[in-house]
Amino acid sequence: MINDKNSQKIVDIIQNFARKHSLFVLAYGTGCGAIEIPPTMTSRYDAERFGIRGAATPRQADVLLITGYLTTKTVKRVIRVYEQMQDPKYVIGFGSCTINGGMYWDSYNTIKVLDRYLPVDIYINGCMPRPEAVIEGFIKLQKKIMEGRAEGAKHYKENLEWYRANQKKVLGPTTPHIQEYNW
Amino acid sequence: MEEKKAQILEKLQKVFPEISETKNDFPYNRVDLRIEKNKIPAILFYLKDEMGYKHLVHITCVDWLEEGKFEVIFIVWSPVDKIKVFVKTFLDRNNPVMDNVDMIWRQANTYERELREMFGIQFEGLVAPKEFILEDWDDMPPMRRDFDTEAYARKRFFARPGREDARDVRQTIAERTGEEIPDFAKKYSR
Amino acid sequence: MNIIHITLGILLGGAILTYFANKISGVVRDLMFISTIVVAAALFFIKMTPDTVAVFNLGGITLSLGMNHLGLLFSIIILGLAVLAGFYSLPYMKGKDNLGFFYMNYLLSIFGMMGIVMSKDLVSFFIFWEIMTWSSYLIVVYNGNKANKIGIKYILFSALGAYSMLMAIVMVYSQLHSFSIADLSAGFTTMPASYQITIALLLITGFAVKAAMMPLHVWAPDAYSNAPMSYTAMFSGALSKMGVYGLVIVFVTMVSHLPQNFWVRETIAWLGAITAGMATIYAIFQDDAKKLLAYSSVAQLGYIITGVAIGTEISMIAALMLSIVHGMFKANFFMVVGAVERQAGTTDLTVLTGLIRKMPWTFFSALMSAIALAGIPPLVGYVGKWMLYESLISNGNYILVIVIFFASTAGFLYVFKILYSIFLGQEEPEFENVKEAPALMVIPMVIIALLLGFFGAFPGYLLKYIDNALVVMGYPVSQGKWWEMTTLFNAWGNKVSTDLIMYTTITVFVTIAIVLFYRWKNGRYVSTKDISLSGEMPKEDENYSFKLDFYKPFERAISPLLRYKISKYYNEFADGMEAFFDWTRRIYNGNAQTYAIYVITFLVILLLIANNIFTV
Amino acid sequence: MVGSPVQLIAIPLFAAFLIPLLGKAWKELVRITPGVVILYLLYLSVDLLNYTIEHGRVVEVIAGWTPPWGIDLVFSPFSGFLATLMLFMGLLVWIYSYRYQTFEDYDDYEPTLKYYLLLMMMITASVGVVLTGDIFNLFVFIEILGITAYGLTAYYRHRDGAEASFKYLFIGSLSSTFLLLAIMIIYSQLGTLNMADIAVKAHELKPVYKITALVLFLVAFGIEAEMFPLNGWAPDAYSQAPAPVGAAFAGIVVKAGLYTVIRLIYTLFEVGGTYEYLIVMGLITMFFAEFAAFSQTKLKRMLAYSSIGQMGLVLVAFGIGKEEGVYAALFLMFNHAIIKSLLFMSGSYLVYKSKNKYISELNGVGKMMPVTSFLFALGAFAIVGFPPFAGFWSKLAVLTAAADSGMLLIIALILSISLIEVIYYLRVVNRIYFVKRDTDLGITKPTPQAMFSMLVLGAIILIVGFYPDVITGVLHKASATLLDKGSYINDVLSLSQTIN
Amino acid sequence: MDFLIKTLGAIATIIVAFIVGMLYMGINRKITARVQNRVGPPVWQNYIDALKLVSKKTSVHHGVMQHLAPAFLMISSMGTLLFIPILRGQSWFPNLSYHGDLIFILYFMVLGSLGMALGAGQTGNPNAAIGITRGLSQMVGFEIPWVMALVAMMIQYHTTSISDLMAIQQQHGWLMFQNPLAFLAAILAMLGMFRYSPFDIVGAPAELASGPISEFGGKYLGLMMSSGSIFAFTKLTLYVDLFMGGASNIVVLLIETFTLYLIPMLYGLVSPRYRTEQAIRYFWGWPTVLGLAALVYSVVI
Repeated sequence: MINDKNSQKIVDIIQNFARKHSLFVLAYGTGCGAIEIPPTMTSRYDAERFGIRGAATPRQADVLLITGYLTTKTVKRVIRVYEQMQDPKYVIGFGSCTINGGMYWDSYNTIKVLDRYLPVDIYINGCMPRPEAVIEGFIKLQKKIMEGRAEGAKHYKENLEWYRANQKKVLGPTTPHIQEYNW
Repeated sequence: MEEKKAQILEKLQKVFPEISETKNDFPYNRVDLRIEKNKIPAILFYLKDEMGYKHLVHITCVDWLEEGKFEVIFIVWSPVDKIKVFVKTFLDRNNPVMDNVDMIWRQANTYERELREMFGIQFEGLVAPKEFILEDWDDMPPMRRDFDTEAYARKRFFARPGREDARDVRQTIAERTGEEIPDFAKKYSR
Repeated sequence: MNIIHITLGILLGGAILTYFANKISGVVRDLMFISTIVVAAALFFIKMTPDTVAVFNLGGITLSLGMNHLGLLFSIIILGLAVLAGFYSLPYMKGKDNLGFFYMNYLLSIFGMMGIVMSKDLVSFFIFWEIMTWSSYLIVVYNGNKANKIGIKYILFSALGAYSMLMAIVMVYSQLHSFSIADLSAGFTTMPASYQITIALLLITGFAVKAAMMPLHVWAPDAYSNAPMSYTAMFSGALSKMGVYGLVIVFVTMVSHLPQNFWVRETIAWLGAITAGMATIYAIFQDDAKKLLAYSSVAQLGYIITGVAIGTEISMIAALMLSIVHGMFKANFFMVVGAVERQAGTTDLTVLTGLIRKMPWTFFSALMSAIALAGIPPLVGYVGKWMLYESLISNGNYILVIVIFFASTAGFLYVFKILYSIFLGQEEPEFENVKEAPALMVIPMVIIALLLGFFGAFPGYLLKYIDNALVVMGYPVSQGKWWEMTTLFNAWGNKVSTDLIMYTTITVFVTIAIVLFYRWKNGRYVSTKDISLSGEMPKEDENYSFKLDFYKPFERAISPLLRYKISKYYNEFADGMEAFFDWTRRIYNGNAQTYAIYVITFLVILLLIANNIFTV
Repeated sequence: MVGSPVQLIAIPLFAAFLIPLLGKAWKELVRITPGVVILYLLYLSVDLLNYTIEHGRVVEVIAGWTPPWGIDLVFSPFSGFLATLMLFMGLLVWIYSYRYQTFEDYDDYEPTLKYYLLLMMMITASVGVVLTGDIFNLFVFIEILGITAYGLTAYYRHRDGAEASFKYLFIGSLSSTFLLLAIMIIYSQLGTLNMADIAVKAHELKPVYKITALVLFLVAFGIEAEMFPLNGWAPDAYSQAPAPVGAAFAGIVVKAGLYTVIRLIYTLFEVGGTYEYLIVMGLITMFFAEFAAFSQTKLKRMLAYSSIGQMGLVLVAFGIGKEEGVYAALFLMFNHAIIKSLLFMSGSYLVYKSKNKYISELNGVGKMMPVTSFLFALGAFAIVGFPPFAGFWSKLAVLTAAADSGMLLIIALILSISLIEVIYYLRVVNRIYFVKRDTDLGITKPTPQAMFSMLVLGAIILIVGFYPDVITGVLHKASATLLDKGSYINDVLSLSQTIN
Repeated sequence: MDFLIKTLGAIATIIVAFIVGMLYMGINRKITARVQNRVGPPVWQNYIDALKLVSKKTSVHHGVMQHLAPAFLMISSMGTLLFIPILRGQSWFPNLSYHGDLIFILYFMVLGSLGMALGAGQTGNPNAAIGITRGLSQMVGFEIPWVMALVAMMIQYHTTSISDLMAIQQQHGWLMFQNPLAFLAAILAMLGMFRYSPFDIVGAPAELASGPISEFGGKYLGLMMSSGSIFAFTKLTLYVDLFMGGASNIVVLLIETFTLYLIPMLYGLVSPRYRTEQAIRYFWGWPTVLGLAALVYSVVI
């Protein structure tokens, strides 16, 4: 029954519905944008209305929220965290630093284009984006999930070599022990 | 306060006649003095043990590119006098070597590591792992003023299309608002 | 010539032959050793009937040996463990020095224990007791580590116990002019009251040393942890039960006739409970697996002592049940630690880590023993504990229940600690080449582990023997009143169905396991180094397993209790005695004049007081 | 019956003086003769013992002067047992010391001659002490015994030995003085020196003389029996003497000393309070000796103090009185002779091996001298009373004897003392076997003859331990004999079984 | 046939427990949100979370114990549920309630903790192990007043069977009024049992990255959540059976259990977090005194 195509579609719809309404967010406080997360989650903006809640570890999280600039040192950890998350998983780039480097465009130790290194599903621009914008971004993501287009993880898996090459370039030759990513 | 500062300088000068330049005209509890680099451990020892300057606030460095010098500054503080003493010394920029002082304060080790990594100043006898903040760094120490950070960033990181002009934001703003750009900003902007 | 002669003869002869077989070759010695145990055990279990009697006459004293159901119960523990631990010790001890000596003492201590449970009179009881003591002592110091400290402590306390026992024996003799235990239990009430209580207390002291009761337990942790593990399995599993055996006899035949019956029982029960509590707390803070288990043994024996001391039917069943079960799981646990020691080379819990994938069978038996030790239901450890609680509650020892329960709950802490530290946590390159222990070591462990499960569902198979033993002790038949094959009852008629518990457990477990295994492919094994730790990754030489100060918060919470350590007082006493002895030594100062003065002074004093001391 | 008691004294005395002459003929005869003689004497003694156990005591009158005027020798099961024990120990000591290694000059003629001469005389005197029925004769034998013992103590001609010997001599001469004084008092008042006669006439003595004589006897014999505080000589003598001599002290000399005390109290004077005196002094001796033994750092001194402690226990057992007490005491004496000799013999080899007198230097000797160490450990286990070794049965006997008399406090004291014993003996055993040693001392084997005598002692320990009945019959008979004072007097004075 | 009905009854019990437990947790979230002046998630949010977790495409584990930890948890939650009576005097869900007594249940409830502890230990995550040590230490704390309360009731009515206690309460009125001290001690112990604030240091998200469950994701986390909700219902039912005389029908049961559930929840809402030793000392303070008083009270009665 499960292999039946129509049934699979129904199952997919149910699963996507569940995924959409239950987003566990790993807010990786990499940059100054992390300060926007508390108001988003607490009483003023209350993102929990939409089923969005914080997760403490990547194993439990669905969404990796990258809040701002990523130094070369941090990006290594971020990649690891992303790879530790369970499929399906989504990445939200947060603030202009993740889009084009923002004010760190000429910094010697900050990456500038996040989607070369990780499959970003949604970018939220602004420096910093307000909580309203963040929630807007989440709703966009939910829409994408429901439509079945939030396939960043799949994309990452398929283009792993490209991503790896990009990552290696930034992280340097001696960067060790990024786990083999084989699922 | 002023008298106390003067007393301190006087006392130090008595013990260390090599002190070349002193300054205590800051309105705060701050005294500056300059000394040769080989006298640094001695004066720091003296300050710590004899005069009660038990706390090392910071070790920092200024890159005098034009003069070809690094100026290393040791800031020490006495909880009794409530006065900061800035002990400064010049190093040759081409051969920045000086004595390690982490036997006086353990925490000096950390500052020295930072200076070593960011300015390339070698502290003789410093025992610490090679990498501190930068990982796999193979270029010039990045905090030196002759390090071209933009070129380095271009070389190493992807840039999103649309920023090819690489204009300084200040310039854009100046054009829009008619604001005057200060000279020092012009110097390194393209 | 009956089975008693044969069993004891085989064990004694086997011991001596094993020693000399060592001179021939290692294989002969091993064969000799294991065949001695197996043949003795097999003959014993096939041929032994409870009414067999053997009588010897030695030195004007009649030594009579016999067997009853109580003895039979303990023989099951002794010989059963001896066979399993015997097989285990062949690979475990391989390559160590002086193995002939070791195996000889091993067999001698089994000989002693079998003699004890067969003894029908006090002298033979004492003789076998002492044989057991010194043979076990020789094994405790066999390793040579701190032999003078640990060994002397063990033998000193053992001798203290043995001599208080001997004191009691000659006191009995002075009253009854007989050494027979039957005469003792018959004639106990005819003795003067002061003799009764003194004899009972002296005997309790003697047995409590072996059963490691509170103020007399200080030898136990060191001795248990210092002996080779293949023997400690016997030591903790069977040898300490000899103390329990003695206590059972004392409480049944003597204490129940005392006028101070109530107080003696309460005191010993409380001491047992405090032993359990304090030993548990100390076990929690041990960083060596052997030490931890040693303290745990002391704690478990505390429960048993409490059960024996309370002495109601159900508590006696509980105590005997706990004796058997403790023998099983603690022996198993020591074997596990021994296997780990042999394979990984250390028992330091702060060093060991992540052996579960290397030694799965060992882990399995450790897990089963741990669950049994903690007294968690489907396994058999639960049966004894349940009965102990029921007996304490129905007997009115309410506070005692709380203390015991505290000890038992705190027991989870060390159970988790030892399992976690050895088997779980991150894998370490140092232990990369560790392999599962040899089959001869694993099989006994797995057998015990499976038996723990089997008896958990059908405790009646054990309770049957206990019932027979209780009848010997003068209790009524308990089957049907306190238990059936798969059901336990308490004083108020409430029951627990062990088989249903087991079936429920298995059903739920299997169901959930199937659920988990459904879509097996989406689960994936990753190495224990791949953990989510702020994106940080342990390097090859880093191990993030949590090891040091394992229960620091608990230690902080409980710190007022840790302030008093009984060994401190013993040490102070010992120091004082030593100083005193040294002072007396100076009387002999090596000076001839002084000695002459002594002589003259003595003569003069004697002359002066002679009229007072000598009557013509 | 092949011989008579007098041969037991006459033959060795004669042999002792013959030894130098034989030595002139062939040097080896100096070594061999004593052994042959002792062996023969042992045969005689065992034979006599068998006879007396069946037929009662044998009294022999020397030179036809019947008691109470003449000198007589009494071979009762009691004295005969002690004599046999002494001769047996003498034989083993002889075997052990045959070309003993620590006699560095064992090939030299003169020291060897002296040694065997003195040993022979010592055995003679001891047997004499035990057998004689005449109190002055007793004095003479004790003097001989003392002199030979002084000589043997100083066998190693170095400073310590001489000092120990001097101490022994000093205290021993005090003993002789008191003894002579006591004999004088008796003779002056009663006009007799025969012990049986004294026992008969003792009630005629005025109390003041009787008490004075008793006290003098007690002190004099107490010195021989190592009673506290008269035993200052003993530890030095034991530890400075050569090992076989130490064994001989433990097995022979002390037994003779004890015998004198026992004979005095059980036969000579019937005075109330003596038994209690024995118990109290025995306990005090035991306590102080064991405490001192506990704090010793040298092995042989430890053994010496332990030996004194055991003697205290024997005194306690004798003080308990009754047949059980005497039986226990005799059993203890037997065990002490066997075990302590074994400990001295094996212990001195261990000490010799580790080149150091200290216990702390014995680490790991067990690896290098397995058999000797095993025998030492066996002795240690036996003497602290672990079953199934010989010491257990004697300890049990003492305790049951005390229990029969209701002396529970004494039992408790004995047992607590045993705890101390356990500690200091097993401490040594631990060091020998279980404490690792860094340096390898190489293997030194005891001479076969030493090994033989140690093995014999070990075998006896095991045999008695597993089957004590081999010895208990004799002991019961002996203790019954000692207690039967009336028959002793009767036998001696009426000469019922006299040989002449 | 009888067996079949019983099995179906057991399954139904478990399903009801799951649904109710999840619902309570949802209500908890909602109420928490309202107290914090938020709208909060819908009450069915937990079902969605569970569904999402189970429908995760991947889930990693670090070894067999982590794989089996949910099974151990389920044994103790489902097993305990089956061994306690759900409804009083009804033949609907008797399950196995006559085959176990209180002491058995006390111990059976711990099996899950041990399995969970081992599973968490297997992950190799230090946070997990630290959380476990804290949890076990805290358990030693609250078990003392809890056992005291139970023993007090056992000796008051001379039974260790829950069904008997329920029947007795029919005659004498609720135990929470018969022995209020025991009830208070048990309720205070319950605060620790639910591990809500202030006793939530075990899985403190900010300090320990959610502690023991930090390596559990996907279906493992989903099963553990389900087990937790079943266990919550089990514990509540046990308390209702013991102190409130059980429930005669499902509506009463829901009301009573929810009332009880409010206690730890509301207490948690207004409490900051205790450190472990503070928590232990808390439980060994007044709750234990109350427990002792309850013991004395029931002996005197």
